[in-house]
Amino acid sequence: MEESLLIIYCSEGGRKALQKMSSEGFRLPSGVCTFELPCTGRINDVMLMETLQNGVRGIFVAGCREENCKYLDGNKRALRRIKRIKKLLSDAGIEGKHIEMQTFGPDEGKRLYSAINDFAGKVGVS
Amino acid sequence: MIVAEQKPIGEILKKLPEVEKLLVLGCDTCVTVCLAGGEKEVKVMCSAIRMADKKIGEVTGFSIERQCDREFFKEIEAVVKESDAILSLACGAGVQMLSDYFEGKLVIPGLNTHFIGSNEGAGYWLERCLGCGDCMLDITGGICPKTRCSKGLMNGPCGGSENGMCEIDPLNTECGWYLIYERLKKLNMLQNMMTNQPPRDWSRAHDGGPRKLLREDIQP
Amino acid sequence: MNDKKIVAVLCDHGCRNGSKIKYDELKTNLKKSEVIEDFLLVNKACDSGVEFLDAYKGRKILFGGCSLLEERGIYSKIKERLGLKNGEFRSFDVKADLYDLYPDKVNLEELLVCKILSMGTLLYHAEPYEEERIKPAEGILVYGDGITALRTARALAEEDISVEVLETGEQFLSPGLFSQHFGRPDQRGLSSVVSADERRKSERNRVAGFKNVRFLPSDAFLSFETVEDGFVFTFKSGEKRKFGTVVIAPEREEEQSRETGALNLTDLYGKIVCGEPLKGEVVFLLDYAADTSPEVFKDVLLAGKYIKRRFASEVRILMKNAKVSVSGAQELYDECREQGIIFFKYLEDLTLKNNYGDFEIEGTDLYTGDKFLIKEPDILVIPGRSILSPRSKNFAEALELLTISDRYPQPDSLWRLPNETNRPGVFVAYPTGDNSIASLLFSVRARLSTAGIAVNEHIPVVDEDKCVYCLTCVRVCPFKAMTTDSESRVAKVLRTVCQGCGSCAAECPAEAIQLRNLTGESLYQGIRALG
Amino acid sequence: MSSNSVCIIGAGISGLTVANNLVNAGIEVTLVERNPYPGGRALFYGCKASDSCVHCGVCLIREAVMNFRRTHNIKSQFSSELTGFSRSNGEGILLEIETHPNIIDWRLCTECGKCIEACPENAVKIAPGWKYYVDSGCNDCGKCVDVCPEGAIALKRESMRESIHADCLVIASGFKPFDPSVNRKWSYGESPRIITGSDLEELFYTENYLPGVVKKSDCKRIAFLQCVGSRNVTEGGEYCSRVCCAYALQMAGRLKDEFPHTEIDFYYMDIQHFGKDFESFFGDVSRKVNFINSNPITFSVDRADRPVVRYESITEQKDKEEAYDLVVLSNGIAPGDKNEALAKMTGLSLDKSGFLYAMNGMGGVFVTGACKQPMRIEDCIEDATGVTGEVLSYLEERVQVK
Repeated sequence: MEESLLIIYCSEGGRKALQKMSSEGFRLPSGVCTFELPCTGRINDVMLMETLQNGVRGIFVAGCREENCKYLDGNKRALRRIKRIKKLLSDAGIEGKHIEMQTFGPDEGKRLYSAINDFAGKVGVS
Repeated sequence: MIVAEQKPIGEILKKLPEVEKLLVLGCDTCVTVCLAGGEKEVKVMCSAIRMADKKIGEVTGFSIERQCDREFFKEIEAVVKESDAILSLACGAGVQMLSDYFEGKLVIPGLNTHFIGSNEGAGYWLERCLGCGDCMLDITGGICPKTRCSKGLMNGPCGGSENGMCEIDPLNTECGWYLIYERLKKLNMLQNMMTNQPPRDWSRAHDGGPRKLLREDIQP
Repeated sequence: MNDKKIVAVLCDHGCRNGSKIKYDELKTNLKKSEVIEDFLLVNKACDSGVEFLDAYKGRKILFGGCSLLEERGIYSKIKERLGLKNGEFRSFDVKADLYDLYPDKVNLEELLVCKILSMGTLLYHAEPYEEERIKPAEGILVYGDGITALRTARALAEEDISVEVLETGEQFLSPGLFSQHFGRPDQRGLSSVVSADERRKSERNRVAGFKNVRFLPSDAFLSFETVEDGFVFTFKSGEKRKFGTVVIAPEREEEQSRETGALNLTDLYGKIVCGEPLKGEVVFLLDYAADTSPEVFKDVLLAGKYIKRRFASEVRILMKNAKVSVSGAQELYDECREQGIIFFKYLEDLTLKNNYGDFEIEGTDLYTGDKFLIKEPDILVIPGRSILSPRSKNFAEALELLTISDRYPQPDSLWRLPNETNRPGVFVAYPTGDNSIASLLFSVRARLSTAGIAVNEHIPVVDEDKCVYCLTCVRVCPFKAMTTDSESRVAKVLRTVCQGCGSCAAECPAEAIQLRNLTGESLYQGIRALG
Repeated sequence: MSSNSVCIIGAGISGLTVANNLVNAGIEVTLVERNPYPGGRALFYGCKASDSCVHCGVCLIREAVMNFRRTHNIKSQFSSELTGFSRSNGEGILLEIETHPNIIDWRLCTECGKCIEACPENAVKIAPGWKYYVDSGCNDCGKCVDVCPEGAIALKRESMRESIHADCLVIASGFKPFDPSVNRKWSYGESPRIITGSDLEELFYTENYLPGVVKKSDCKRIAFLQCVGSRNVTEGGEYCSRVCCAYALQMAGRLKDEFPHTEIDFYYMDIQHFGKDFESFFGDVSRKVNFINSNPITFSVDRADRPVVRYESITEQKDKEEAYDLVVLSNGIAPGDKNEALAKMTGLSLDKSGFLYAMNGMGGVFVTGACKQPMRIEDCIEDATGVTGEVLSYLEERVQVK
């Protein structure tokens, strides 16, 4: 799938927001794959870079709200790591827009939906 | 430990020649410990170079125990033979050793080597030694005035410190001589303060006190 | 590497959701993959039993179905029947993870293939393991010798748990003295100030009566180390003792007032305990140096009421806010007003003049809008912020607890009970609510229960050859579950402490740490299988 | 200990916490819930995080419901109520449970969603983290019965009465939000622009933030009125409800984030700080909200149908009038309707405000959660955990006595 997006979400906030999204009747755009991790704190540079290198157009990470990580600071670490990768990518002449992380509360299905759509629009996957 | 930091990738890319095969070589000792040139960084670097719009045919990643020891180069001889250039993620010593050993290959440095220092916590490194070759730590109670004093004074404080902080950076940098005084007091060796030190060789002067490396993305 | 191939099973009933997937094509697609051996389709897996899987004994099973399968315990039945270990079975909710997320017109087939392949890859790389449970060491260390610590120690001793109390020897009158209660406030009546200290003493005598309680002298603790089943403390006597659980009842003290000549609450209690007459005009100035907390507000009300009744003094309470949000405070507030304590709510323009202890307070009353001027009150009380006592703070720091705002040795987390810290096995005893000691006891008992502590499914495994002993994992672990091991010279995981978040695996520069069942390699391949 | 069984009244956050804890300890649990879904009153409350989590605790309820779904050995009776209580000769408690028609059997429902599509009255609803249930508005047309592939829906079921035996009874029947329509003063119900905090909570859950009558573009001014039904004997309870300041400030912060150009006025009597994170949160929100220390005197509605609040300004020493696009009455916690009946049945007493008086362990009856006193979600969890411990000790003691 050349024109694909990957959504990595954590088992807590991200998952609940995704469930709320689907229960409200919002659906993901086509070409979007999902992948669940126990905590966004597990995401590391290599994982993101290898995924992008394999032709995925963009990676969207949905974590828990700050201060609300079950593992204390997994989401904050992930946010910083993604900031680092974004900078690395833009330094390398690839636009940093291909990676994005946002945090969601359990009820923010609508916001998750619009965030994913915005992101899909930004990286050029419709 | 030698503390180094990765060069901005844009700078590295500019330096890379257009070659058929590139080897990215990491070092598993100091620079792995300071999170600049270990196996993970090699992988990330490889991916980044592959993705960057650069006319490089093939990028291989490899990592050896130490780049400052000849013996370890044996295991990569075959790989190096096949590649056209090496991007070394080691300290300056490693880069120089590589170019010495593989004379025919172009070696590009991927890191900026900063200082000899200690790991003070997640993502925080502090300079501890200047490598001046003339250690006087026995007299100063184990605190080096050459590194810890911003002005590198050898015979007591300048008089500008306040509340134990250096006048150059009163918020973040401690006065080296204040630390020495306190330490000597604990050791009951205050008479050492009276020992006269010969003037330093200023030809190897450094600037601005202990250099710090703060990496926000690693800190807790 | 375990090379058992995967049998993928899909229930095609409730989760089908009207999709028209061509299963034959799906099957051929999946069988091309390296990791999938067979693909099965069942109808109504929750009703049709699990016998049909008998033919696949010894394989790894990936099961997709609806939530009913989990709710009815089908997955555990399958695991039991096929004798599958952890790491040999995985399930996913087809409906929630797939059908619910995509519009019908999208090619669900392709997505289903992706899902099965990526989950299958994760499962293929997983190492099977027996569920491990580790029993924490016996013995509980209770830090502190205030009333909360003693009450906790007694409650534990009553449950036949042996307790050692590490006395701090700091027996000052804590600001929380009035609010340290364990029943409903209206049951308690007005606690006399003098008896609060008496209560502590009598509690100590009661605790000392238990055979399984030992008191350790103050300042006895030198250093400590975390081990898999507890904490090893080295005492000054050279003795080494292991405790499975640590309960700290940190003492709190009041910050000193900046105004010379003004009392803080602790000083006031001291005067009351010494029996000094508090006659004349007693003024409490709240919300001045710091915002007064509801607990302190209640203490002030109790103290004011006591002084008013005992010495017939004139008591005025100046405040910005009446913080009545702890139980019983509203009733007490109303009672105080009835008893003739005068309350002022002052506006921002309050000024306090201090001439060597002769005070002059000027301000505007919020309700009447009138200016008031209080000249030279006999006693002025300005309560300070309650903070951790330095000794308790040192103890919390020695145990590497995350502390927030000098006041609580706890992480700021919703997911933990108020008595839990970032170190599993270390609990905090605070009388925050009416039932907080009971809930602490429950947590401690759950930890000590015979079953032991389950080792997390995603526990990190350190590759000894790759580990460069850089200690990055030790520094980043939020639960302090990674330690050094001087023998093997690699990082070591404390299996009962780890919660399986994966921060260490993500930060390891040598890629030497992998989560069990979620290794980096399987993650990359799993993601690759997605697209 | 498998012979022990505990019955829990109420599957709100407290009841679910007790149930999940007891099941883990190997005790048989029966959960009796009035609604057709677990989660209780706060299930439909919304997350109020703005930049970061504000610790409202709503996600803990979602988590408890998810845990409850995964635990397949809790006996649960939805749409049920306790109607009888008697002691059986020192052998525990005999309870009578009445189950009202439970239209969708959750044990069979696979959440396919066909009933939602089929229902002409939109009476089939989904509870967060849970399954479908039939809300009021059902006209018994039977269309959902026809489409349900699982046969999980039966419209004309009859009420059932059942007697169960339990060793312990845990009452976690929760609270009722204070209803401001009992007093004309609040004008609640007279204008759709005057809503309660509980209404706004539900709007937050649906992520609408504003009621249908207020448009995002012309929402310029919002007022929060505190202490509605709290700390006032004549108009509500004498006690402080302990949750309203926190939730109102959290919602105000979120609203300000959502509508940055909106002015928010906060009429209050006393701000009730408490909890370990409240100070930092308060500092954050006080930059977003104007605080007015006054209780409004009257309400009226102006020509543009906007509510007008008349209050006494203390700083200016005169009465002032302000018109708002939306007025939120931060209603407090009132004792549940069933408290009196429960107290009468089980021999518990009520305190003067109408909350159940907790004498835990007396005859095997325990009380936990907001039916005991006003509590936040986190406090409920802590309290329920403590009560679980007490229940376990009680059961252990009984075994020893036997």
